[in-house]
Amino acid sequence: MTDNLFTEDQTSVAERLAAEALIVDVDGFEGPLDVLLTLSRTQKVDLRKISVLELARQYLTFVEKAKELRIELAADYLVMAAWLAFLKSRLLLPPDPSEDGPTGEELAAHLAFQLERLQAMRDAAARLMGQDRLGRDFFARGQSEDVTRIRTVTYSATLLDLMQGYARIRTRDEFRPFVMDRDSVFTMEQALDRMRGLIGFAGSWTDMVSYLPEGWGADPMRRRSATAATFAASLELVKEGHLEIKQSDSFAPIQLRKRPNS
Amino acid sequence: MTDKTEDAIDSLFEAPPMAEQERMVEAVLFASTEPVTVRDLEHRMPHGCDAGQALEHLRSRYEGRGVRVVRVGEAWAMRTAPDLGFLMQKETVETRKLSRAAIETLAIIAYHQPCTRAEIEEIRGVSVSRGTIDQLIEMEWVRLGRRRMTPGRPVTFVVTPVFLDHFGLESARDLPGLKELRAAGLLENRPPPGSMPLADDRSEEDSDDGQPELFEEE
Amino acid sequence: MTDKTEDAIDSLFEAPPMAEQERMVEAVLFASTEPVTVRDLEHRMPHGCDAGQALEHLRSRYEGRGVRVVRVGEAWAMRTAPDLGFLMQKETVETRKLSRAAIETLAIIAYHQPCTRAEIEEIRGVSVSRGTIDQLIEMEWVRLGRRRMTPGRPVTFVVTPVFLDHFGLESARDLPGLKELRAAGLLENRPPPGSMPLADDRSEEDSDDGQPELFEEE
Repeated sequence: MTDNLFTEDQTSVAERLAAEALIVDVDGFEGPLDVLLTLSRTQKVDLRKISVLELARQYLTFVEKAKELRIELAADYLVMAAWLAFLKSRLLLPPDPSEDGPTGEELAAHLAFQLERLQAMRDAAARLMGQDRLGRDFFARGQSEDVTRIRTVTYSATLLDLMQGYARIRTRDEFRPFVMDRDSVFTMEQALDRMRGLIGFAGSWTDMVSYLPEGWGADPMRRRSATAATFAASLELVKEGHLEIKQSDSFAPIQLRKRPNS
Repeated sequence: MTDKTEDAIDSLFEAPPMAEQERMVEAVLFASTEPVTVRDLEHRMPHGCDAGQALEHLRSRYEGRGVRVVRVGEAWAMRTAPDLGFLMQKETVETRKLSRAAIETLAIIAYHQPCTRAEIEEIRGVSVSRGTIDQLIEMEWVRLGRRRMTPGRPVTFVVTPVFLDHFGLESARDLPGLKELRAAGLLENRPPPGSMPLADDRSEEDSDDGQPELFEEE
Repeated sequence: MTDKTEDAIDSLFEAPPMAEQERMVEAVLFASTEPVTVRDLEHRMPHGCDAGQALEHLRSRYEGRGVRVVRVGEAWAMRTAPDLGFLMQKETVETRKLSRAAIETLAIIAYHQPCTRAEIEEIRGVSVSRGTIDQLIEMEWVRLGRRRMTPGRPVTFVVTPVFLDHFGLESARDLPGLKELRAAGLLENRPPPGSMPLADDRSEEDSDDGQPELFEEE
């Protein structure tokens, strides 16, 4: 293989170095447009006279380099690379009259416009920040007047307060998993309270189901909750030594009775 | 003028002209949060300035104006002329943060107007005390709209131009929707600036005056 | 002078002489740290006063002084002369450090206003991250403008009087370099030919209820 097979890659040393520096610093860039703008500076011309073809080539080199160095580029960098490859082919090949859509020149002109506009906005931002500024270069009255005053109270609220207030209400539903629906829930504490009052009368083995609170037996959801709570409460009472519990077989009724000596 | 006997080194740092010194004293007195002493003035001004003299010039310049240069103990300050105190009444406004209940009620009216009291309660999930809406009406942020043509013909509430003005909105329809709020990061669960209590203070409302029409939509 | 044909009742409430009106405006502007609108001035001054004219007199009186009368949007304020900032180290307030993204976003809003989120993203070539616009709104430098009357009716952003005051601008038309940028065609909203991967303006196209799902992910 001869070197001139890679004419496309025969860029100057300086350019290569620049591309490497870009890659190392890729986290510092704000997306592909930012990279393109930085690359365009190596052309050292007015952005209006920039060679988009050259720029596309530089960018594609940049992406290739990144791949070689196994640097993960975000998807939008790759999308841009694909688009620039397409643009490059449009610019290099003679226009196909049968093809619809914008010409390579139009696309290139728009890209140049975008770069110029981004640069212009950055310059404008820098000029804006360099303006004389309140509290830094010029100042407002420092002291409030101590004239005798009629005191009136006004209430203030900012737009953020308002929007956040609204957001808080409208998203309350999203947080519902954290707020249990208490309607059909019989808590263990409730069951425990109930059982403590009842076990005094449980001298003989009795089915646990008979300890369910009134009105909780019919609706399946309520029955489930009450049964679970009552069972848990029963275990707790067994642990405390107030109750005995037995089940003769799997799925057989669970029976309870008061511990004789308690 | 006897100061002209200064030595050669001092003349290298010649003081600015008196008119310039006067400007400096003017700016410092204006911006300072408290009265400033002559010593402090000279400390701030370039080397060789005569703050005392500049103050005298400034004082006579403001004679008869709406603002005066006055001596406060050992220090100097600028004050509005006493005869114009009547103009200053507006400065006496004390601002307080609106309660969370009021903000939420206001937000619902702004987003859903025209909106009845029952609708506000349904959205907030708690009753709205009469005082909350009264307060918003008194502030001229909310006013009565048309009655709703439903049974009971309930009154509706809408926001006012004063409201739009205060919140810098052109119209209530310019308020961003939920998705936009989320996109702007406004739905993050963080305390708003000025931190309203995050604890649920709805109870403040619930007990209030026992609204009989609580959840009347049910 | 033609106003002398006013009827007898009006003459009972004759406005104070202009010199006096100027003193009043001076006192009010002096006492207030915030800019005061002409309407507000006239509201406070006695019946028949011409605050606008008094302001003009006052403004030229303060020309070249250590304190200046400046216009901020529709309002007026007194501010120290920028060349004397060096005297004010004690009063200097640290402004919150803004990220580069926030600064650029601010500039884009200022120069292109009213400006949608999609337009900001198209110009910067990246999505606007959460909290950027939020921060600018919180600083009261940016507020919501009218919704754009395009599909999706996206919200727009504009700069506020607080922004103008902070950067010493009379109006958004006085932004540095605005004319040149406009002449160079750099403030035009030029649509990309065909479709481009850069210009992700979904918010302009989405159209359900004006609440486009925007760039949820970072």
